[in-house]
Amino acid sequence: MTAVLQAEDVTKYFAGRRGLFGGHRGVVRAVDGISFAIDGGKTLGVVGESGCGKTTTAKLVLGLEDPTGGTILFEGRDLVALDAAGRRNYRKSVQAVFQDPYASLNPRMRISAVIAEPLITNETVAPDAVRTRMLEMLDLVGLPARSADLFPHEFSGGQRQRIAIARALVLSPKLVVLDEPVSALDVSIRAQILNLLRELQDRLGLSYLFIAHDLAAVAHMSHEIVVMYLGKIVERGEAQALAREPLHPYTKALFAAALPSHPDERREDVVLQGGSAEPAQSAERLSLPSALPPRHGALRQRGAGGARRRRSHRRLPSL
Amino acid sequence: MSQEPLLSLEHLSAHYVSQQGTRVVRAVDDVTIRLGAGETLGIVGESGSGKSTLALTIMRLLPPAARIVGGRIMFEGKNLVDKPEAEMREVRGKRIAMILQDPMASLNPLFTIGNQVGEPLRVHEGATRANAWQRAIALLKSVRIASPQTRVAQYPHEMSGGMRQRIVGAIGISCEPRLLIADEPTTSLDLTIQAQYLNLLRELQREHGLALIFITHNLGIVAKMCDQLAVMYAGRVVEKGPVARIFNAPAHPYTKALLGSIPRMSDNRRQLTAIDGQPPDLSSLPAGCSFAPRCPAAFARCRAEAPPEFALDDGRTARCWLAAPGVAQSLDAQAAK
Amino acid sequence: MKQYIIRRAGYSLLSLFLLSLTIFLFVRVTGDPIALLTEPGASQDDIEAMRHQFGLDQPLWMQYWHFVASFLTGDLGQSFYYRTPVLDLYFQRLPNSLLLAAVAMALSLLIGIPSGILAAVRVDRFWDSAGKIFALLGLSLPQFWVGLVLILVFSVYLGWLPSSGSGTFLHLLMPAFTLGWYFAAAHMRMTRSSMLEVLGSEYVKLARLKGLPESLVIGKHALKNALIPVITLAGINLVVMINVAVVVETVFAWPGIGRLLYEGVTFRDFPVVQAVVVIGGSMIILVNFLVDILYALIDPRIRLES
Amino acid sequence: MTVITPPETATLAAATASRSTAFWRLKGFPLIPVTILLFIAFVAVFADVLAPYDPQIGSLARRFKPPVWQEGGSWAYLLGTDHVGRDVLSRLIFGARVSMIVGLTAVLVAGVIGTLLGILSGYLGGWADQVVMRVTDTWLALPALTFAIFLAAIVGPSELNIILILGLVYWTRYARVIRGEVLSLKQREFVRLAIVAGCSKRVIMWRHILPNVINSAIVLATLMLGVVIVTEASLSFLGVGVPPPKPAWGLMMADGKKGLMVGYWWLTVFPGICIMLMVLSANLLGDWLRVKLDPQLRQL
Repeated sequence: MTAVLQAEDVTKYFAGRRGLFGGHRGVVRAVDGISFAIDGGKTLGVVGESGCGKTTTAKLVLGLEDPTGGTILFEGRDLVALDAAGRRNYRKSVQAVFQDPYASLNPRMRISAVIAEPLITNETVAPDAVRTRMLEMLDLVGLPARSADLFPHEFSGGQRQRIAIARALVLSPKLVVLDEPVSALDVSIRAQILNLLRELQDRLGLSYLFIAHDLAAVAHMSHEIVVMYLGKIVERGEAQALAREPLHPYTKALFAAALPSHPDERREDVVLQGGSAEPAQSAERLSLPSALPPRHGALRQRGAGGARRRRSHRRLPSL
Repeated sequence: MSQEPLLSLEHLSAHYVSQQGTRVVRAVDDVTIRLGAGETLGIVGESGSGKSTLALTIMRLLPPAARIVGGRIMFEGKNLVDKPEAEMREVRGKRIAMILQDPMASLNPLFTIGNQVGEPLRVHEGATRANAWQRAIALLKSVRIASPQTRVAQYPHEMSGGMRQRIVGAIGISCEPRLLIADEPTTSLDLTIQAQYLNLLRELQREHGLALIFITHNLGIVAKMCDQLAVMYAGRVVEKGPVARIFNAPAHPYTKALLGSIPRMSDNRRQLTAIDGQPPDLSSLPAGCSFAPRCPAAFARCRAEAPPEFALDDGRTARCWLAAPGVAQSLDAQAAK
Repeated sequence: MKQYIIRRAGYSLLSLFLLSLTIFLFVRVTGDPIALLTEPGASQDDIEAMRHQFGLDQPLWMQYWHFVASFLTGDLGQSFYYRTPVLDLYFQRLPNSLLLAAVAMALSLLIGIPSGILAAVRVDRFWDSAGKIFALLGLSLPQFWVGLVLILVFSVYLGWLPSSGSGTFLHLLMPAFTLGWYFAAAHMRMTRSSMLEVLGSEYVKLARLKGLPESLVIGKHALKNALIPVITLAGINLVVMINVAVVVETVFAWPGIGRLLYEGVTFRDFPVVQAVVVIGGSMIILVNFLVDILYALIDPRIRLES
Repeated sequence: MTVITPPETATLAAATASRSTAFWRLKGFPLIPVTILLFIAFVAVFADVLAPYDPQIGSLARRFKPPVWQEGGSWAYLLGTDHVGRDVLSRLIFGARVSMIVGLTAVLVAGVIGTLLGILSGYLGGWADQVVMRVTDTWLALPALTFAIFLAAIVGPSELNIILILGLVYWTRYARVIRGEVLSLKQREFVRLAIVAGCSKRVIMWRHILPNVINSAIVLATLMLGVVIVTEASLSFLGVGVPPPKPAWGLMMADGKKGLMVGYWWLTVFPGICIMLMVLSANLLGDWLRVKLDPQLRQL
């Protein structure tokens, strides 16, 4: 079985902003040689802290940014080499749900128009077929049909996120990029949306690229997890195994910093404790132990023991 | 718990009234909480549950539209509700300190760190400029800021985010308060920085014997930091008690559902127990228990009559008819029929 | 920092270029420039001579080059009416304009800042509403209407103040008030919104949580932050005042730059009109540049952002 | 007092926000300003029917007649006559037409140019943006009235020219504000989702950007109406606006100014009141709209 989406050594560099009189600034390596693959019907979780490149990764997959280097393969074909029809097909196959349910829906469009827009834009469908499909989607995400004629401001955050999901699924995509889909929602609503996403995956065989800073949510949702740090993937592995037994020092630190889900799991803060002499400007960013080999060791493959569900053919770049 | 609690809220209510007086938002409604010296209390609730208003109520810094409509705030044996503003000012920053949601924006960009850290000392203890400056340096040292002598003369923009948090912490403890309230202290922070900050707060608590109140929507913070927990829903405390007991066996259906709805690292791809429906609008609460419309265990009485706080055997209370003495048995009996 | 100044300077130079281009093109494109550049009633021969003298028979870019070059050398042409170099006229009038602007600015700050603070601190109460009405009137009433009503009351009926001209302090009062009111309204609005923003900031909340008395919260923590944008605006407005006093100076016959512009228009003295506009625009571009630099010096965050 | 607002209770926070940031907030709909504007519009439309006399023809025999309630006034000339014996009331009525036509058209011209350029420059970015923004910056550096006087001096006075001049001077205000809004809209997730859905730039600007800035454009237009009317009146007052003998309010005041010192107050006061009422009404309506339609513009 081939992966739905495969990224090989993908990089994205941003030049510092150059205005009319702006000098050239240093290059920001937002994404720096990452490789991953998402299988059909599976979820790949991406975790990391702000500035680690996870959002840029999402933009690259969605075609909102073009990679500086490397290749992204969709169903085995290189995106760059796609012809117009292939690109359209890609557009239809990869959709997204974003973090902020209040910014995700155009406040001036009725829900029916919001959901139908991808359909109308990409296919020639008769109006009543569009309507039927749209109502189908509303039903799928658990909203009543009368929602169609309302405007976004008439819905709560959780309901809006359902609408955003309905819109993302209207073209029957193969892959949905979920960029922090529940972090703006109330605690009691999060589980509704996570359950819905899981249910839709099982029902429709969707693949997810799930990006979040909530480690437990990612571990819960994903089959496989990649951990990003400063634009690089520092660790990847089967979700449970990685969460239980992180190998890379950064992953260890990250999971150690995660909050417990029960008072009994309280750890007495193994890491990050000892910094009495804080270096001048590095408080935000945990500095990695210098013992870490800079490049080749940066990505460790998990031992076979911890990866029961790991697929054997997964390639890792230039070890 | 000591005989005389440090802070004791007794049937405290604070409401917002709209300008026309037509809409009343019961942001804090009949809240009773006790907190002993040196204890850590977590107040958990979703947005709109009234938890931040509760913190402002304790500080007596409610916005103009809101006011305390009933109850008492007993702190060190005195009722804060009756205190004139001038006396209240001596409590703020000196006996009770508070840390805000965004530690990054809490420092005034135009004044030096030393000026801002020393300010409570000058106001509350009448310290001289030079004395406040020296003590500010000591305070910076105590929150583990390297080279405090130079840092003290610098401006906030010269500090990293982590340092600014520590400085805000230093301001909080400057007058050796008895109680520190932290309102969503880590919402906007990355995981590793969040952990650093929480650790700092815990150390300060240990060193200075502070009582701490964490106001948060994050049960993880409670699990990590707190001894006592109060769960708020729609302006009311629906359940409170020792953290471990509540996590092990929640009494209120809302607490139970909340705990079940949170994904855990260990149980991959288990179906989460979602809470159906939406949190209620505080200005038009349902009759009876405000959780009843979403409650899986609700019965007729829940929709008609709001439950009072029932004390459970193990030092807990719950606002739920299921916790009323005898109700569970009679329900079982009904089910048996 | 150096890079920032260079970039800002670049933008300002570009603005100056666009300004000259705008002036140049509008004169050339709309109608016959010769009709503007020669004196009214000039003979056909004179016109031909002028056409040659102004280089209007040359290609457009050459004309533009001459236009810029003469401006850069301080040659703003000759006034048709006064028969003196325009630049001389300009500098003759400038002190009067500066005096008027300075007094008007002082008035506007004295009124605008305290009332803005009061309105923000007492938001939605009496003083806020009173301030709003004052500001609304200041920004809505045409200056010539305010000026004429003042003349009617203080000169015609009461006879206290001279209705026009210059020379004494009494002459200055009405024009300064008329000009200053509009800016007082602007400064009040700015103070109020800036103050409200600061009062809502986290650091003011923290100041209250520290238990500081209200006088310290507002006087120390809020005011200093809130006044920075107001003072900046006032700095720019001082220059703006020199250039927008046309109506006020016309109503009160105050011999400043605005009056010069009015005379230029009435006497069809185009070189004067053109000079006033070009110098005014350049002045404001320059002041904006200086303010940018000053801001960057005060607040290092600005440098980092842009 | 205190300004700490609770981060929760969203509904209330919104109410408190509008409390503190709305500048000229009014309780409810601005009935009186709208009535005044509608009345002026009505007078402008039916000027021919309403005006008792021809506004441009007078008789030297009845110069400087005062209003009816003053000694020497007569019912025939309710608000008196001017220096060439023209009926002031009739001139005011036709003046309303001039103000309405010039004000509305100029606002429309400026609004359409400014909004379109603002959207294009904000959404497309790059060189288009640089050019539009540099021009906007430069033109905003020129005081509006000075710029308008300069243009009027070039093209000569006429009603059409005034409209074009005001449109040309004021489009930059729209462009600046609209561009700012577009820049923030561009970052909103629904625009990114539209790109993901395969919408073209044209469709995004038309369907997702324009409807979301149109409110701001309307609010701006209402506020600009006052500004434009004052500018038109000022130009007419200075003699480079609407050419005589057309009855523009500003022009009437300029004419009346000469009589002021000898007590012919009605020649300046009445047109002044008309201008003031119209401008105040437009501003009050604009402020109400701003709070009503567009919370982002409250600080404008």
